[in-house]
Amino acid sequence: MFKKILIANRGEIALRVIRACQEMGIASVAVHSTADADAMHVRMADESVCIGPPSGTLSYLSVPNIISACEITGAEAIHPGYGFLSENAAFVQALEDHEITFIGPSSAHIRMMGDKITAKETMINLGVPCVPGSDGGVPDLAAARKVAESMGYPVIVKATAGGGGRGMKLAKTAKDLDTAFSSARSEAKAAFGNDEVYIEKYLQKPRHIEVQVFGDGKGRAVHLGERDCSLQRRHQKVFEEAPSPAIDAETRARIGKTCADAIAEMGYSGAGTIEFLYEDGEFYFIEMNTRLQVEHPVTEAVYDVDLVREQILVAAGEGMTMQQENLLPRGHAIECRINAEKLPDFRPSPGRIAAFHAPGGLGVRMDSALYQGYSIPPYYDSLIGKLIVFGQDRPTALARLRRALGELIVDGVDTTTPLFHALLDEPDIQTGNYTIHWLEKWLESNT
Amino acid sequence: MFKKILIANRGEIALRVIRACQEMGIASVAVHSTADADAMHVRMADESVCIGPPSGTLSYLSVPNIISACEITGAEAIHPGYGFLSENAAFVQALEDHEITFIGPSSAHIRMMGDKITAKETMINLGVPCVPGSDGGVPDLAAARKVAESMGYPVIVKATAGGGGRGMKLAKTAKDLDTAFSSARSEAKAAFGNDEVYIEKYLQKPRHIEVQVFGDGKGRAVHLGERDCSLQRRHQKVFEEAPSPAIDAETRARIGKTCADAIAEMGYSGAGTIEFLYEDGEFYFIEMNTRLQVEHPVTEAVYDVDLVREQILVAAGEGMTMQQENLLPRGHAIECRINAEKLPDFRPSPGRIAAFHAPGGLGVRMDSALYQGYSIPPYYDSLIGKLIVFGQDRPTALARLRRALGELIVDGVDTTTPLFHALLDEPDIQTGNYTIHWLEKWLESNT
Amino acid sequence: MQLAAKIRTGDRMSKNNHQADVEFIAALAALLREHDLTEVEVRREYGEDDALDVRVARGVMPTAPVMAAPAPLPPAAASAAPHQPAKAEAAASDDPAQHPGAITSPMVGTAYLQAEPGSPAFVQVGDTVTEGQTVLIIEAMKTMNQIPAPRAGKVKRILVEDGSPVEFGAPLLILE
Amino acid sequence: MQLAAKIRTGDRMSKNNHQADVEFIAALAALLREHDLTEVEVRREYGEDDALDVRVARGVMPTAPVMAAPAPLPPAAASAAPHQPAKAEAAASDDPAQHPGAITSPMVGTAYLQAEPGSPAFVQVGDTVTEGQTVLIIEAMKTMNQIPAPRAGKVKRILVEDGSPVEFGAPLLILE
Repeated sequence: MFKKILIANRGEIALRVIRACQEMGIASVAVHSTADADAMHVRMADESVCIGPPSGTLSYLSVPNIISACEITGAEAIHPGYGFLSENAAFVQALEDHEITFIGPSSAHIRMMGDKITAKETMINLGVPCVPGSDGGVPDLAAARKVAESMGYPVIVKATAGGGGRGMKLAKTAKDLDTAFSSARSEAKAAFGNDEVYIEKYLQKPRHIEVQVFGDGKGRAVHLGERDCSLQRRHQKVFEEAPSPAIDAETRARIGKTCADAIAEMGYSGAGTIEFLYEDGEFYFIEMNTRLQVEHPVTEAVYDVDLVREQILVAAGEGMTMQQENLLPRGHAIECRINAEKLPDFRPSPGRIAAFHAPGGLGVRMDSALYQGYSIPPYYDSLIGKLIVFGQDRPTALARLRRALGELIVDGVDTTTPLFHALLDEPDIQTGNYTIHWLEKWLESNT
Repeated sequence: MFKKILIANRGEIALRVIRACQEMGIASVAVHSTADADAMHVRMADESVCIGPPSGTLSYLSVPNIISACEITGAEAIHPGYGFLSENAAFVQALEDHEITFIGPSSAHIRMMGDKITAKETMINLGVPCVPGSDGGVPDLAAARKVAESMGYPVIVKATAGGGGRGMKLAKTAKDLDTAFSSARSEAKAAFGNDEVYIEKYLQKPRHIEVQVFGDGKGRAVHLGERDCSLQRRHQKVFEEAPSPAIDAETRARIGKTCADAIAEMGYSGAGTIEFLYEDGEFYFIEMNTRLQVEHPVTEAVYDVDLVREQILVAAGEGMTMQQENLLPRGHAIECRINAEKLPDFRPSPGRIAAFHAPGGLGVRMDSALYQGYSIPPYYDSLIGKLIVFGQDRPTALARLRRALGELIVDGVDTTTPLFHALLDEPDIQTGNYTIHWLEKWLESNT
Repeated sequence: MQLAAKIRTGDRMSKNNHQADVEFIAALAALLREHDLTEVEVRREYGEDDALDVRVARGVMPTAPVMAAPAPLPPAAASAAPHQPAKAEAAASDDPAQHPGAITSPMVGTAYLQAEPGSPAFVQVGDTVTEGQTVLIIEAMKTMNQIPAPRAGKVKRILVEDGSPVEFGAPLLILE
Repeated sequence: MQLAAKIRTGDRMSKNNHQADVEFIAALAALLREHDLTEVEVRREYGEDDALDVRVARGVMPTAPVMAAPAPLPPAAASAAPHQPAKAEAAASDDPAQHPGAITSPMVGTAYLQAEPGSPAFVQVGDTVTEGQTVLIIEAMKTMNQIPAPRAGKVKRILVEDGSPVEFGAPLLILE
């Protein structure tokens, strides 16, 4: 096992990893910018190294400084958290060259999944369902009709050379296809000087469902069910839950197995998430995140596992302890991302924390790097805490979330807490009846 | 279901109940002494009523004021927490007379278990194992020998009229019995003017094992395994865990069934705890607590239940949701009682909380009524928080406990936190090799 | 709770004024605490080149979530709001309770101003009462408890309404 | 609980005032504790070139458990102690870093005072350097990076030892 791990991150996720290190008897090294000298992750780690000025580019993204920090402290491995360098194949390559263990997948897997086209091709080959499309240009209406019928309506006709919505036409049913096809072509011709178009399945009210997978790097892999992260604002998740209100046990087992098998086949190592759009009982691959997700605690609650511990075990060559047959979900977990943002515009609200009081009691987990007197610097993202609740079922989890939100006190800056109070009053949230468009629409009509 | 519940308690247990009320959509009424006007339970409840001056006798133990507080607020039921009026049969009788629901067992059951002799007789009749004894006076050595052999050595000979250790003689083996019997008699004669003696099984290195039971008041009952509370100082528990390091699954199932059957037979309603001494594979009944215990969260963690919610459901006549076949323990939980006490003398340390920061992250539950700026009044007991950790197994729970203790910050008063840091370094604690005498001995040799 | 004090003193202040400085700061800090203030800022000029700037600030204790929580809905009507309206009322009533002539309730119950509906009130504002004279009744546990005047005096204010609930220590009336 | 005192005294201040200063600071610290303050800042000018700035702060911030945690044991060697020795050192090095003549490290790595073992040091205290002259080397990612003097000047202090690790921003030497 590693004797010392460096955490190349900050905020709550750095704390998350330091806690796992402490529980495993591993020394931890925090790195920090000059703006984060007083940050909680620096206080909690066994050692700390200042790696640059406030700008993330010059500190948390500085590969030379982070590798040097390993060298001067003797850290044998790096946990990247999420964001920053966590999916940077060049960084992982550099670590491999310096014989520092990266706690995560190989640079090859990161590179493969970092390229959208390669990722999709890989997933198709591994049997993971993707958005059906015409595999390149469609020459004429007859071909278009054939493609559209094979995937089912609605479909969208898109200019091969297109972008920005131009040359995109929707065909809701078969009788719209003629018009859609010809107008997409002529618009494409006018806009891009190229009338080639292709056809894709069109999703109207999808949910964002992601499957947590974990591989041991030696051909064994498990899945830990799904998370529903459909509630998003500008493609940022704000509220995540497991299990999804829309997925039943059979569907979970089926898509889970598909994902775990794909990961095993790849020889993938460590934690990963395969993200899908989900509509009418079908999954459509979006992308794979080759790292720990912000919302991993909901999976930890429902499957009673410690994902960071497993990451470290696998990276250290000790293998993963999880076995598919023992991974039985129970209860329901919800995470709220508490951001230092001022509603209704979600304007960042950095500043000094005049008071901080975390909620407590049964079924409540708070992951936060806040403390009373801390100043949230303006240089980084606005996530200041994750409130995770667990209950025997979804109504219990919702009631507990409301209770815990009421106990949370963050004075001195504005936070997104009131958003969650308001969401809990919505019948659609109470019943789980939402899609990836729900939150944006709700925000529009409520501000 | 009740619309409004009054909590006849203070501190962390009042919070515990208020949280359950909030999660069930029930309004809560806090009662408080003048010294507790700023206490957290008063802040968190929907309503509050001042019921007396600082003295507990005149406030939290004032039956008329508490019943009047129900009447003026319209509360339909009272949760007593632990301590104070929680095992006061007269109080429960008074509530019955005023048609206020007591969230707990009937006054008859409280009275029955409150009397040591009746309790023991009841348990013997219900098949619960008790400390074997001679059923009254033993006339002569022959009778003494017969009794002693039937229960096995060592035995203790005690003066029927005795007390304070006088007239008590230990016979480790059969050959000590003659001397022990005659000297106990003569000492009893000299001390109390009565030479009648009785004989009991003597336990040398027992553990304190208690079984959590729960009845629906209609003849159905379940058990939720045991808690090991052997680590005590002056009969006060300080560190509790579930499951016990000394109990295996078969033993758990056996004693659990015995206890659940007894409770069912009694028609007991709500939460109760049957306390045992445990030595060499045998259980010896001590007493039954007819209320929620301080250490109930370790059971909640291991059995994934909400005991306060169940108490309220049963009291409201909605029945309990727990079923024996679904109550499967998993993992390991430990609770540390954080007291405002100054080591090494455990002298109470009331005062103002200059800083409070609760530990967070995976597997950590903090039940505390502290907040930064709060003043701990000197009138009540010194428990200021319970830190409960849960892990997949005992080593994980111990490691997590150490990690969480390191995060806990309570400035301004002395606390017992350093005791737990020190205990975690002890090989006996790490292996679970301790009895009810262990902590006292350790404290003696370490201070 | 945080408390910050910032002091700037002018040139002329001699070094043996340290003691005076410390006492002054201590007095400000005590004042802050006594009156539950969050901040006091004082600028005092004693003369040319002899000025003193002090800022003493005390931070906020945990308070209700800054934004108003939306109207609660079942099944979670009881969202925690550390400062309740009930508390606020209690706070507002502190003043009469502190009055040296206040008679406070020795029990929890319901206050009645007359023996039974329709009867005349025991006392009215302006009445002179003798020691031991019943001034009102508090019903507790279905028992009517007569509350006697602890001393002779004149009723200045009656602070409870007929039939209203009272806590322990709640001011009932003011006697002068 | 942390207690930080930062003192800057003017040139003229005679050494026998140290005692008075220390007493004043001690009094402020006591005040801080007594009144639960987090910070006291005093600016005191006694006359030209004779000034005293004191800032005494007590953390409300998460601090180490009050009692010393016992020596850690596996499997939980890493008990959280927010204030690490490493931190304390960092705090102690604040002063030279604030010095206007300080040259700070532009990277993380290992500092070397000479080109290779046995070679003469690039600079020594008292040396005069020209702008751009290499004053030391920092090894980072197996690369030797020459650190040039940002301006001409005289080496007043060298703050790192040969072969010692340096953080970003760590003061390396003071040039005057």
